[in-house]
Amino acid sequence: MKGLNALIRRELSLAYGGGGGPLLALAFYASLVALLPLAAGRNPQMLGAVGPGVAWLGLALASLLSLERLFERDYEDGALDLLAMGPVPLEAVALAKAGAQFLAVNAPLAVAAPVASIALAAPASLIPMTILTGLLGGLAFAFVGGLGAALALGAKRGGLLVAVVVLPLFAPPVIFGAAALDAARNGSSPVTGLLLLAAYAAAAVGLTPIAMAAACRNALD
Amino acid sequence: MRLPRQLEFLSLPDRFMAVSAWLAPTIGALAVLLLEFGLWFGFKVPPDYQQGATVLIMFIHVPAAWLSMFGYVCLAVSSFLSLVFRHALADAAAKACAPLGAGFTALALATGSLWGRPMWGAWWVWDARLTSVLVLLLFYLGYIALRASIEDENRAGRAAAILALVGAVNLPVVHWSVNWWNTLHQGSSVFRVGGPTLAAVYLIPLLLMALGYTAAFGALWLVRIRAELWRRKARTLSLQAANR
Amino acid sequence: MTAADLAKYAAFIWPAYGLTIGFFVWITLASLLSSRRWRREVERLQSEKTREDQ
Amino acid sequence: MSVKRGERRLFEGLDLLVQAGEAVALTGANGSGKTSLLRAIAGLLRPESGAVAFHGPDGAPLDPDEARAAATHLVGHQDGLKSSRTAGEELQFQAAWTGAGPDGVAAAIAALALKPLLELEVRRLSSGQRRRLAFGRLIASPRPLWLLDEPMAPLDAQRRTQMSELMQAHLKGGGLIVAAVHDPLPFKARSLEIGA
Repeated sequence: MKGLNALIRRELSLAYGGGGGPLLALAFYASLVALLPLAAGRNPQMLGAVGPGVAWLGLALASLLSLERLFERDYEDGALDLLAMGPVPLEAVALAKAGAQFLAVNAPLAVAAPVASIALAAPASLIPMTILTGLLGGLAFAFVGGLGAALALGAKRGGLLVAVVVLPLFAPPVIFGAAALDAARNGSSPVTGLLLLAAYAAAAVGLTPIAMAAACRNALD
Repeated sequence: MRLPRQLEFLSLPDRFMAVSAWLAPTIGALAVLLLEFGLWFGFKVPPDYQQGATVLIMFIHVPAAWLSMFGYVCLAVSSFLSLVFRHALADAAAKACAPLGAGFTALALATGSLWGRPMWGAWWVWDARLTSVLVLLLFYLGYIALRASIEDENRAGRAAAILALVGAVNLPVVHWSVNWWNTLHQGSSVFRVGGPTLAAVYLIPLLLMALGYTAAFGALWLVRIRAELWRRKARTLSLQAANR
Repeated sequence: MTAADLAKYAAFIWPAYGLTIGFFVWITLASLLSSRRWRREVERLQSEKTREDQ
Repeated sequence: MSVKRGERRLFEGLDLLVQAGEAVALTGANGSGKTSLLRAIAGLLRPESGAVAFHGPDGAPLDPDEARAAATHLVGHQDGLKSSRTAGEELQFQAAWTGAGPDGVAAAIAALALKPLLELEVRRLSSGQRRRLAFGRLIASPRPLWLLDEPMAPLDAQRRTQMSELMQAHLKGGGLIVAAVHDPLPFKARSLEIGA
């Protein structure tokens, strides 16, 4: 267990330390949200209708940003060999890495999301739901995104490839989150959307580490 | 003493090459036959009371949409065999299958849009079925992109196989979630495709066309696998020549 | 199905059929040609190999 | 065992038995498969045919995965060190990851004279210093089997003698070493030509 703790601490320090950690994703998210009114006009009715959806989609896109380096960095400098021969199976390493990605990128994004949706004329009552869907959705985006990062190991132009590989897999969580937000906005019960989103996130956390480990072993082979 | 040329040639997975040599043209011929009958019957059906003659487009749209899903099943099965049993032939089959499946998916979207245009007055409507076929196309493109951007062929094959299996697990979820999403935004799409409401007279040509499409897919897939195996054989030979 | 029925939606039926036939022709040709190309390549490399071995 | 990389078979019919206290030097041209053999023993690379078996001191067969996770060290070409972190942090992580206690870390710092490097960021270290730092985990958590990929390459003469002393001490203590080398090891070791 000591090894796993050391790994989690290391992953967190790498995620928060190098490359500005959440700053990069937050800056991207903010600029995306800022550009919407410039592109689509600013009258509150239109913004109010489109705003939460765009804020939610922005969350998914922003979580793609620092994914490429999740495994690539260790793969390039030989640390992945060490991690593959460690005291815990590679699946646990993948879980720790994706978890650190969630804490370093998706969680801060979820906390910042209300600011974005307010800016896009969403009612203030939507804030708790925005954070909740941001956290649950963030979990799904981090783990499915981590899978894309592992699959793209050793490929050229990895960042773009991760997006192309991963975005189709984002369809269900995006639908569920948007449905929950929509329901909350017009007063009906967001429970179904949230439950579905939570189910998808749980499946992602449970299943993707297996595929991530297989992808890493494939890249090391 | 060197192997005579024929035996040398058979060093490929010979049983497959020998079998597919006659199987591919046979299935191809069968496909042509089925498609001819399908079209012949098709153009004899009465116009639909609602859709008029555009029901003819259904005969080429529905089989293409069916093939887009069937193609992904083939891709997932060959990926599973290649990943779990490290079967080189299955890997070649998966690589050969993806562009084919993507092609038929794109065809399904194009014909679907042409079919929907007179009904809905728009070239593209976010109808549940068309949307999940579109996401399926994105899965194909993700597979092809992943496989194309990793140089080492063996590693690319295995990474893409993992993605295909993850995709196969996710597709039912995507399909269900898009349908659920459709019920939330119940738009104007009253457009019913296939299913019990279809008049019997349309079923025969539709079935013939679907079988014809599937046979064509099978024949093309075999041809593409043969091409892939020859390409690999040529690469091995040229590598050996370089090292001699 | 009479000619009149067809004419009404001709602008959608024929492009759809044209597209489908075009796709089938293109994909069949592409597959057959690439299969033949690589088969020729293998035979060329093998004949080179046999010439070198003698 | 035979290993194939893409279309090229690197070596076949390779049979290697390493006893306790023995060192094997893998020689051969670059790309001949020395690194691949080390990675195959470490379980990272899947050989085309053949297998790696581990036996305990009493000769009883061990489960390969366990043996690799608990009784094997691999130091490859790259040192697996994060350039943005300090040498001390990296040593702490590598020691904890391989199950070493604080005294193990102290022993490693002493044996490899890492004291002056600890505060420096890894990016500032020379390749020789990085190699010594990567060696830290071998001293910090003692394990019988060392798989070393050109251990001496980046070291200067003085560090080389120090490294070979550590390796000889390891052998004397009943350890095993399989090292891919260009110039022969400065102590008695069986040599094996790869891809001849």
